[in-house]
Amino acid sequence: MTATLTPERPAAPEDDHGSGGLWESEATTSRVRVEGLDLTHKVILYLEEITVSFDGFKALNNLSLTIDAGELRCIIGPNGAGKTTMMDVITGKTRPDSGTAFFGQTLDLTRMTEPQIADAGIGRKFQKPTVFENHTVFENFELAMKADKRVRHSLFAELSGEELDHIASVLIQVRLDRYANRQAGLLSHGQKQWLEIGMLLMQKPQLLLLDEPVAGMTDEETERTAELFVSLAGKHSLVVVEHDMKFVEALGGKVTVLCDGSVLAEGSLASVQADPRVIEVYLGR
Amino acid sequence: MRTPLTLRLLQSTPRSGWLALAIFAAVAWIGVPLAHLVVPEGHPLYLSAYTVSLVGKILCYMVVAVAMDLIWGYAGILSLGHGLFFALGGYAFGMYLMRQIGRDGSYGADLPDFMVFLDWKELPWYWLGSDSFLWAIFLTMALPGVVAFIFGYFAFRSRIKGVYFSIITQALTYAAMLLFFRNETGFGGNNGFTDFKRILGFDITSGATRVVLFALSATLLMLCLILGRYLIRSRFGRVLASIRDAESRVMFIGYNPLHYKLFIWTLSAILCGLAGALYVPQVGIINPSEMSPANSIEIAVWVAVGGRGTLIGAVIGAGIVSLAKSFFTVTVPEYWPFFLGGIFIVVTLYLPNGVVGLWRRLWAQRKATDAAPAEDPTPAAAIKGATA
Amino acid sequence: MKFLSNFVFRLGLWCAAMALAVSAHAAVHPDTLVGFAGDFSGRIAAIEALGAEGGDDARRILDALEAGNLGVIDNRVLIVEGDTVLDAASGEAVTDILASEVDTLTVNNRIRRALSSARAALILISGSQPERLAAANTLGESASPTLLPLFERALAAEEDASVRAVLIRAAARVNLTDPDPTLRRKAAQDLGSVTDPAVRNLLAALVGKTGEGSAATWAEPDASVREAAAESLRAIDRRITLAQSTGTIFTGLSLGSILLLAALGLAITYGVMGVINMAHGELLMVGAYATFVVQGLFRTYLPNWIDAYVIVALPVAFTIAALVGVVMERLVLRHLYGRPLESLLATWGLSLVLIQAARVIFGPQNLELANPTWMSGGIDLGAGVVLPFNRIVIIFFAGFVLLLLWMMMQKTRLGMFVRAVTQNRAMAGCVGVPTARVDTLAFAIGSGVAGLGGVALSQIANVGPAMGQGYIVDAFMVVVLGGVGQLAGAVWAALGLGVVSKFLEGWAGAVIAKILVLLFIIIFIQKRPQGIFALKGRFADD
Amino acid sequence: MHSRRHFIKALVLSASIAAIGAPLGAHAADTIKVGILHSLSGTMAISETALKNTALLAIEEINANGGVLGKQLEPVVVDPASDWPLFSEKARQLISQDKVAVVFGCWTSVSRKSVNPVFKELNGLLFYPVQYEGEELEKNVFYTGAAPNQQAIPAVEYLLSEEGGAAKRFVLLGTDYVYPRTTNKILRAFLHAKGVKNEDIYEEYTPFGHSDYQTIIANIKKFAAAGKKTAVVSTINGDSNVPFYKELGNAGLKATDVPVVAFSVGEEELRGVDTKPLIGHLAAWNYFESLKNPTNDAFIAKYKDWAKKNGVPNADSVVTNDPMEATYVGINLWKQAVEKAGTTDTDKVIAALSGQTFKAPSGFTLTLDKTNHHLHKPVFIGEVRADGQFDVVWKTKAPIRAQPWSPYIAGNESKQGL
Repeated sequence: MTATLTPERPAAPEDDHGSGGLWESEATTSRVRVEGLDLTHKVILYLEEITVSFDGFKALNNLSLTIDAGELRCIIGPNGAGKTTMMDVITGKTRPDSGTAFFGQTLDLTRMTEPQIADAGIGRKFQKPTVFENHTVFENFELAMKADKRVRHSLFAELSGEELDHIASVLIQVRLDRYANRQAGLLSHGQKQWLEIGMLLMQKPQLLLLDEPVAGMTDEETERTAELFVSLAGKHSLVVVEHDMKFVEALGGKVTVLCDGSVLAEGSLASVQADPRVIEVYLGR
Repeated sequence: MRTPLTLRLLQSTPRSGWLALAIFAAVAWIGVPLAHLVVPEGHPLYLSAYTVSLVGKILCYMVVAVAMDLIWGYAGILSLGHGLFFALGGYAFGMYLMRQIGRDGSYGADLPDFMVFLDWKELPWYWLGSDSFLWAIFLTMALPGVVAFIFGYFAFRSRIKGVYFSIITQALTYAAMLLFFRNETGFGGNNGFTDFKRILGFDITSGATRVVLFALSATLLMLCLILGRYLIRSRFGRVLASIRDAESRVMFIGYNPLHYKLFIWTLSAILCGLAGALYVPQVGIINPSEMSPANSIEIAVWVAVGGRGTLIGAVIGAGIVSLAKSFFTVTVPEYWPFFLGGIFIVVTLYLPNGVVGLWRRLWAQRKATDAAPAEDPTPAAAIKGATA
Repeated sequence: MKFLSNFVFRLGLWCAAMALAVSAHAAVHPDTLVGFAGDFSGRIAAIEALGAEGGDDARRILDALEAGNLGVIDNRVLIVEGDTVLDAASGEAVTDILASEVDTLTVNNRIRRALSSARAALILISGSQPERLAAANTLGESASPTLLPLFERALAAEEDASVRAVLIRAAARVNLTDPDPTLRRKAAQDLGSVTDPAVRNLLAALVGKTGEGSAATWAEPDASVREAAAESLRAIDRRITLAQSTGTIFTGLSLGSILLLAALGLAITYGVMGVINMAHGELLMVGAYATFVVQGLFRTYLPNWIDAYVIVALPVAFTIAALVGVVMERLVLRHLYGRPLESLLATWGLSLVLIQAARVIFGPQNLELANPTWMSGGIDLGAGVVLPFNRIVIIFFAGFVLLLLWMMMQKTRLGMFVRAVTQNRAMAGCVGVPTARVDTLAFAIGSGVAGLGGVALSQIANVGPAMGQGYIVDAFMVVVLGGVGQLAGAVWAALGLGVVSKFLEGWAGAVIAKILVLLFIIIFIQKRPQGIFALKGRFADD
Repeated sequence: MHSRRHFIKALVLSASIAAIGAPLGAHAADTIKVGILHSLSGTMAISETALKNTALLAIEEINANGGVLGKQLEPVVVDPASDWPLFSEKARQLISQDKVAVVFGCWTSVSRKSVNPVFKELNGLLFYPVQYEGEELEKNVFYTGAAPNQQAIPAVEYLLSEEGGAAKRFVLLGTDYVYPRTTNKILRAFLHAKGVKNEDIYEEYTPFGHSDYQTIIANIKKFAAAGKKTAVVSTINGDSNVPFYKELGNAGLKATDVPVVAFSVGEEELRGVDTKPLIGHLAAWNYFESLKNPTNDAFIAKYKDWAKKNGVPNADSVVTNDPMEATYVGINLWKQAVEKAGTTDTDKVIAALSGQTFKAPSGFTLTLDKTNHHLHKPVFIGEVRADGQFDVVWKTKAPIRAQPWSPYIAGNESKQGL
């Protein structure tokens, strides 16, 4: 099972089924074919000079950022720094006014729709845990599972034994095995966070975007989350937005500080904490 | 490796459900024909033509309600324009029925009466093939389907949701109604199509024809229920419910909601079209008022009264509201809007899950010791999701 | 040809009348009235004769005819006044005939038209300045050669410049066909200051050719007359174009203002509470019925102040509609917050109940609401374009209501609360905004505004139980097009829809225009799924 | 688990649906049932409620005089709610469940078209009391309202006459549906026959419920400015009349300049309009409340009494109008025919109806045609008065025979009776 978590697996469902049918045609953009991810330069995500403005307010201002393959990156920054908008840009929810965003060497994220981006291997966890509250934990996982996600397939889809195993293993991984048949809406806040992380894992993404993943968790849960993320790094690339400095410290990766829509500082946690500009932004407020 | 589809179709409905369907089928296919055609008039078991066509009409409404429930109850899309698809199906089949009149119209001409009257010398191009039964059947599905597909494609692509979507569906059906009101449009204007004589050569007013139409309506309803049941039990159904509850999440795990919505939307429109096609010969008229916004709202009301998100709820809702309307308009002709309006208010206020929800609550109270069934969606959350 | 023979016929009648007039002295000569006993054209002739004769007696007889009190028995022309019967010519009482025996003459449009000309002719010489002006206008519209002597007589005596101007133009219309080219040229020049399409057509006929191909000849043989006519024609066309485009824009604005009044309340209730109020149309109906009740009270108790009823109806309609709104909110909608699509069904039920309640209480028929005199009639721009006062008032009224609402939203604490709740209900609740009270108040205000809309609608459209149904779809379109919770959006959407509809209607007819507008809305929403003024930013589609 | 309950419920439901029809059929034999099929809710309630009232009044009156064939009449009132398919359902119910002997009802053409097949199939009897476009003749239907030649054509003839203003140009304005379209088609052919050319006819339609007549009135003014005498023929329906007439009044189009003759505006419709600016505009009907004759005085008095007694809202301002008179006449003709036939059997009553006469409130004795199921009716042209009533300015000397198949429509030459 773990073998399939390696990042070079291409995500190109069209190749398996042929292109064309009614339900497969893409609407919003000219067709963007999702090829295998090209990681020749060991960089999984490029953001270059991204600018996004809402009614004149620049949520992102010439933001440039690169994430290496297998890296675990933490993004911190005061409120309104543009963290969530950055995630919106990466996942296709918001189109930048200018700038480029590439996934690997070849996939232009600004020209892809959300489902295409998700299919290409970017998973996202929202700031507020967003799970399917009317479905059971198991069904949540089943839906998130990497599979052919077109209508035609969903009409006749059945779970194979392999897929059942995969779900079971992730259930254990995120410690929800005892709640597999509980309705997601009935879980605690922390459990929902885990559930969402688990759904991300079911997607087998190469890049995970995690927006405040430990908000509302107990200290113990936070600690376990950190362990999980660290174990994922290397096989996956992770971008974690977090306010909890203890958690950031526990993750131990490179830290990027965003402020007013662009990068203020980058480096280890200790180095950015010593940066006078960062101190000013945080303390001067 | 895979379970055969037929088996899965069978599994999607439990054995008791199949039993109930079988009894229903027996009543519709054998009981009603016997009671209407064989039992002599005056016998307590005799079913009058009035009852057969009334129930036949309501069966068509029930199909529409199920179609509505599929998109509103399960996908969270409230259409205030479903009357349009129903009417389009009705018109498509009505064209065939008009052609079947032949020269028995009041002008004794080959063309339908209203065309003779407009001085039209030949059929307009869009009436081509309307004398063929098969073409009519094709049109009853294709016309609503294509209209729904085109409209849905653009609307869903633009991510029009919630009230915005509801209102533009209303605009759509309203515009279509005005269009069909025009004599020049070529569908009989305000009078629409009436005075049908034959269907496939059979006298449309004969008892046998009526019974066949009834049985077909019942069959269509059963097929709708089985299909609906299968759909909502499949992964497709779960994706649909997920779209209703958290559309953005669905997108970020790689499903394209456009395709899912479009599929169920078009399917729903086609089912409405079929219901319309069966409705027209049973009530004997199709005219543009079927497309009026009020009629479409009424369809939503059926589903709400019965209980959104349960197929049987839609069926029950359509039955209760239609029967209540038929009943009150006779017993309290001047006051029935009070009763009907009152029902809508009470149901939405006190029965957020409709009659079926009430039934379940009572059932749950009786079996208070049992845990609440886990797969029951909590209504509040479902509704919140549907409208967020 | 037909025209000419008509002129000759009229001329003959006129001469006869003049002859009679000379022979008559104090009272009206009975011969003048003989025509009343004859056939239809005889009656017309008699009326014209009376007009030419003038004097109080003639006026008395014309008054009696207009009031339907003039009757004929055995060639005797009589006036019935209550139970007494008078001889029309002498004005003396007649005792041998009972009032009930007299079959009074029917007044129809032809007679009424002849009456108004005759009366105008009477007034033109002897009336006050405004009366003379009105009379000159009336006669000018139906200027014919028979009237020319009258115009000349009046011009000779007239000193008021404005009346003279009208008279000169009226005479010019007749002189356009005079054999004398000088007179014709003068007439063509005089008519340059008119804005009447009928005059325009007369002039246009002068500069055109008659006949086919090479055989064609100028309708007007004299080139200088043609030149004068062409110049006047250009001036008239300029003014007609201006007047008509003003008219089109005005009709669009007017429709827009009505849509706005119908939709403003909805914009508030929908914006604040996300409640789709299908009974909104019925709140308009409540406002209109309140206006009806106020009108009834005025008619009964304050008949002299009847013109003020609309003003008094405003606060009444606002209050009643607001109260109905509060009741609706407290009893039903309160329990449906956050469930907009369900609120749609409950309010649909409410609307059924309200409509039927109106039907049971007031009856199913439309109710009659009269425009007060200050809202009747309109500003005549010429060229057939009239801007009716009721529509002008409603445009300003819509602006006034908008201003009031805007002030309330921007300058008051309640307005601040309402905006806060519109933007983020949960957060507003957290910082201490009493959301439940704000909801009730906002709903009351929205409903009250709908009531005001109802007052406005009662002045131009029908008032009946189902009147609201006709506006609800349009109101929704406005709100959705404008963007939910956006007053500015609603204004743009309403005015835009109004002007676009009217432009299309002039071009494609009312039915197609309506269909096109609906399709336009559907397409527009594709482009701007959240309306013209959508909230932008990260939370826009949450 | 659920689904079993669902389907059991479904069965129970369908069984109860099946059962509901049956008990309604029971009825007592000592009365004759009479169906009244007029919308009491929805858009048509505005017009049809008064017809239901008239029918009840006539039935009460007949019962007070000893009923028909010694039996009392029992009215069965249902509300088809302005919903056309519901009309046919209710018609079927009245005939086959309630076993009514006759039905009085319908207003719109589409409602009549909706019930026609039902009456034919079940051999019922319908009296239809409203002026309509003709082009129809059903064995089971009696038409007590006017055919186009009993309303529209005389009205236009009047406008063409010297007395009516000698109009040369015509605006044909209507709501976009069958009655106005048909009437205008007939009128256009008629005007052609009278030498009016196409460029002197301006035809315009508005959607149902249209409430903004600014553009159309501006167009009428433009059209009227061409120098020839212009008249407007309005077949605007229902609620749209109020905004139309209000706009007309305020735009300064006076009846003396451009008269409007309407075929769908009567006393009841004018109750919703301030008529002062409309004085002189015209309507053509076969009856006006303002007609002075003893039968009409009695009819009006009876109706006003009835309205007061039965708590009709605004009972002191109720009016009578043409379709009400037609309803009243229809019921009485039916009563006479039943008495003549000695039975309520449909075929015998139909036979007995032919040639029946009745002294109508219009002051004329109306005859039911021997072949075409229409009444011979007098035509009156009325001008609007300030009090919302009409002054009759023209009337036919004698009742006119109806031509349901208009000779102005091609292909109708050979059609006469049934």
